[in-house]
Amino acid sequence: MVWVIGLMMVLMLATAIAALVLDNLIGATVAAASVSLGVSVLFVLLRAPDVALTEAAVGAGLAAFLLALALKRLGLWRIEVQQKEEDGRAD
Amino acid sequence: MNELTTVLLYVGAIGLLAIGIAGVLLSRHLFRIVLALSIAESGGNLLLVLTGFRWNAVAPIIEGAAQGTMVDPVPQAMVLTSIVIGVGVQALALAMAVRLRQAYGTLDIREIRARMEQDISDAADVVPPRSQQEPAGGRPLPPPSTAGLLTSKGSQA
Amino acid sequence: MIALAVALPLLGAFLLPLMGPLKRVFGPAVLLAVAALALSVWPQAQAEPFAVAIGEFRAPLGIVFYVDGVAALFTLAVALVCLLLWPWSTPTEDATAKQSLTLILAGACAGLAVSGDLFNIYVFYELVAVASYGLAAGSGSAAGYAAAFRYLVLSSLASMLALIGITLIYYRTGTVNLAHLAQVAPDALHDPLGLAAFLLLLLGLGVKAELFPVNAWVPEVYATAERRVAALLAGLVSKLALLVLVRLLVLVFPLDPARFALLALGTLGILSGELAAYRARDLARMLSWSSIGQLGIAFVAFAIPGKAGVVAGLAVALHHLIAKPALFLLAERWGGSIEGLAGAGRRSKLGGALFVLFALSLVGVPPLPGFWAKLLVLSGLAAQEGGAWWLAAAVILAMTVVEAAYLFRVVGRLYAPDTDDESQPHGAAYLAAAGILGLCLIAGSVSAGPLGHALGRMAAQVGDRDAYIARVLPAGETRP
Amino acid sequence: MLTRAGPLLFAGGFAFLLFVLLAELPFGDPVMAVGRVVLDEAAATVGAANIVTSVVLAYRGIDTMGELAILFAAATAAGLVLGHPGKADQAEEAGGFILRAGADLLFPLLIVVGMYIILHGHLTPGGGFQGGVVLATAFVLPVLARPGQVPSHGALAIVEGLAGAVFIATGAAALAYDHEFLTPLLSPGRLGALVSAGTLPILYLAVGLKVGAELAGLLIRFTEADAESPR
Repeated sequence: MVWVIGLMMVLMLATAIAALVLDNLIGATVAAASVSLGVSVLFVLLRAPDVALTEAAVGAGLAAFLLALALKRLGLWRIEVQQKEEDGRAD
Repeated sequence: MNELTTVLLYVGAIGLLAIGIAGVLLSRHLFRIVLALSIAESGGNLLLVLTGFRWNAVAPIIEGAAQGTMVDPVPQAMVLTSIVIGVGVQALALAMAVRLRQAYGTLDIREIRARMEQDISDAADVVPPRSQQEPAGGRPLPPPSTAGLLTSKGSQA
Repeated sequence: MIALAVALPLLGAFLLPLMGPLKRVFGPAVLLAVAALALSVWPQAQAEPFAVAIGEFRAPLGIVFYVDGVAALFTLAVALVCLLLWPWSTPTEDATAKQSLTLILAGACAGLAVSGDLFNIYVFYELVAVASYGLAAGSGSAAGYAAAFRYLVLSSLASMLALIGITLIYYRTGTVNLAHLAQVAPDALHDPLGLAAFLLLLLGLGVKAELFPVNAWVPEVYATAERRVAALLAGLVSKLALLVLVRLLVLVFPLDPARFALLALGTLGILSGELAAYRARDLARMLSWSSIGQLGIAFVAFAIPGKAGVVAGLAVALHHLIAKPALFLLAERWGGSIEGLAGAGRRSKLGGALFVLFALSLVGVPPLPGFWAKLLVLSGLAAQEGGAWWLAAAVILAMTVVEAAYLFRVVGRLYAPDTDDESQPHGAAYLAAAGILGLCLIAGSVSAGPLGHALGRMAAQVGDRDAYIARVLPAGETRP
Repeated sequence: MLTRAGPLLFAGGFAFLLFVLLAELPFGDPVMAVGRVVLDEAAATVGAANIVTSVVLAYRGIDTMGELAILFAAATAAGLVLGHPGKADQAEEAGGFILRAGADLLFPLLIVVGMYIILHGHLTPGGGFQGGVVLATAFVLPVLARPGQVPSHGALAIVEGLAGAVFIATGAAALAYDHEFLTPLLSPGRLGALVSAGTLPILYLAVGLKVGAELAGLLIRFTEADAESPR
């Protein structure tokens, strides 16, 4: 179990950092969702199936859905990255 | 083995918290601030679940007659609550981000802050609250805050 | 029954969008019912506080509502203040949303007043937070959205810190019931870990109570939101966050370092708030900063150990609860720079007079309640040994002068001869609400004696830790 | 560079402090002052096989009421912020055949799964919140597949309001029988049966419907075209 947990931790921390540094906001959203997914796997290992189900449904599913819809409405839904410096002021 | 697991779990939970908090404080992009908040919340929730964990225990669900020791159900219930709270706040934050983008045309928190301060000062020093003057920057803004409420109130009184 | 004081407003908020033609009166009716509930428990709460186990699960297992004099008083105040600041208007979709949010705010505030469970308090606190984000953004201006967003981020971060504080406490003690915590605290929580948890909770709850390092949102939100909302947040919500902190301080963390943290942050709050208010050039932001200063005084007061501190803190909080909403209501039409207000007091006679009355009371001119509140704080501080207490007293006195300077500058402008007709007369409803609050203030100064006694009784109840434990935890059922 | 040092230092210092504090706590062997008693008693007093559900709906039921109100407040506030729903963007093209067919196929499936999760909340992991999210997705999928055919906000609001009212009314019903607010009525029943745990399934059904309607409304608001109307 310890290796699984170790692997999950490395993955989670890496995706968490990725969510904050990726220029591509779609990628960042996916990274944030996978953090939630990782946490929910950990919840299963920690004998908390209820919490795991909630985190998977709400954190990884619904929240990612909301973020994606918001990205679309913000007009930031695109794969290619432009203006790296002007991350804050898209288009 | 157990100690290594403990340390790993703590590192994960605290790491997520620290990354999230640093992200919120350092990011300039509104959307990324929201992402960072949700990451930090994941870390906090993980920490709360850890408080109820017991070695060699099973999930707090009664199945059949034989049952071993169970983990603490109370923190799990609390985390359930806190996850849902988190997503509610996130939705609201995103809604505000959408409107801010419409109003100011940017998602840079510093620029937005500067524009906001400008707006407040304009409203305070030059413009009385009910007159509609085009704000600095020339972008169309919704009329100042207090007008709508009062007119409707007046019509009722 | 008291649980209905929390449940009814929430129910009202859920049902409000479906009410159709009854929308106009539904919300106020719910608030009146809450007020009636508060009054119905009032005599018993004043005489002998009681605990209600929600769902009949005995104390540390389930959630407990603890109703003492202060809880009844604040529940009543929640209902009345929300009623006074109710967003009356034609039932458009937006107006309904605002009314729903106001009802939710009322229910959550009542919950904060009565709850005896740390995590339950966190839930109600978040509920207050979410409702106030919505109300703050409800002004519909771009600056309002920006201020609300910054407020949301700061507040969410701080709430998370508070949740970590609760996590630490739960990890150490295995319980979140306040009475149970109070019982085990001397063994379990009076150490660096407990103190760290208290500081985290202080930061988290301090956001709404406008505590010094986490109050950057205050001037922004109060300047951009509707004045009604600013009045609600400054007057009501901050007091309930304060009440929760006081319960924590009295029951679980009666420690010197905790008190000192409160004293230091409160003093810094007074200094920064009043000085910034002096520099403010418009009424809304001046009142916001002054609110931070006033709450700083309340923090300093609650830091004083023993009953004296609670009495003084309650007096300051209640006075501010009446004065600040009224001032924000009066500021509704007096937007723009203070310079531009010349002669506004002459045009709106009643408004001007009320402003002068509240300004005098805030500064602390003798017959008015503000004077007694400050006197209680200062005498409490003077009774303590040690430089920090004296320093706080000196800061309060010095800042009173500053407060007088900026408030009377406004009064001077209000009655300045120069009249260019710019400011509008006050809306009748706002003026009436401010007038009612003014009557409360005058009634308070007329009956200062009995009021002082009543406050003393309530403070004794709040400060009585053993009685709290005995009432909440059934006798003989104290667990490890 | 200096502006970055402060936040990083804060986050790092906070992490270090937390690590030091947690190091002295007993991981894996919690105190469980409350938890032990709950584990012992929950099955008998509440009657739900899933003890987390007992805690969520019975022992800490009022937390859940607050939680529902938080979601409601967030959805209401988001609606207030986003403004009145504009006309759905007709110009936006309907999704491709696969999306439409998939949505049609998934819709009944998701409803069934959602209701199953809700109704078995007191027996197995899951419950109102998780099932509610599934229900919400079920209602939003068709909207994604066919923008323009939006279920009315009015209907969602009615479900939402009534479900919330049912939750509180179930709690208040106990008052009529001289019990405290939110006391579970009815008998706990046989442990593990679908109809057991007294009023808990009713509460979870109310939670599920409310959460589902609320989140569906919220998601649909986000999909709608920008409401630029000045307010």
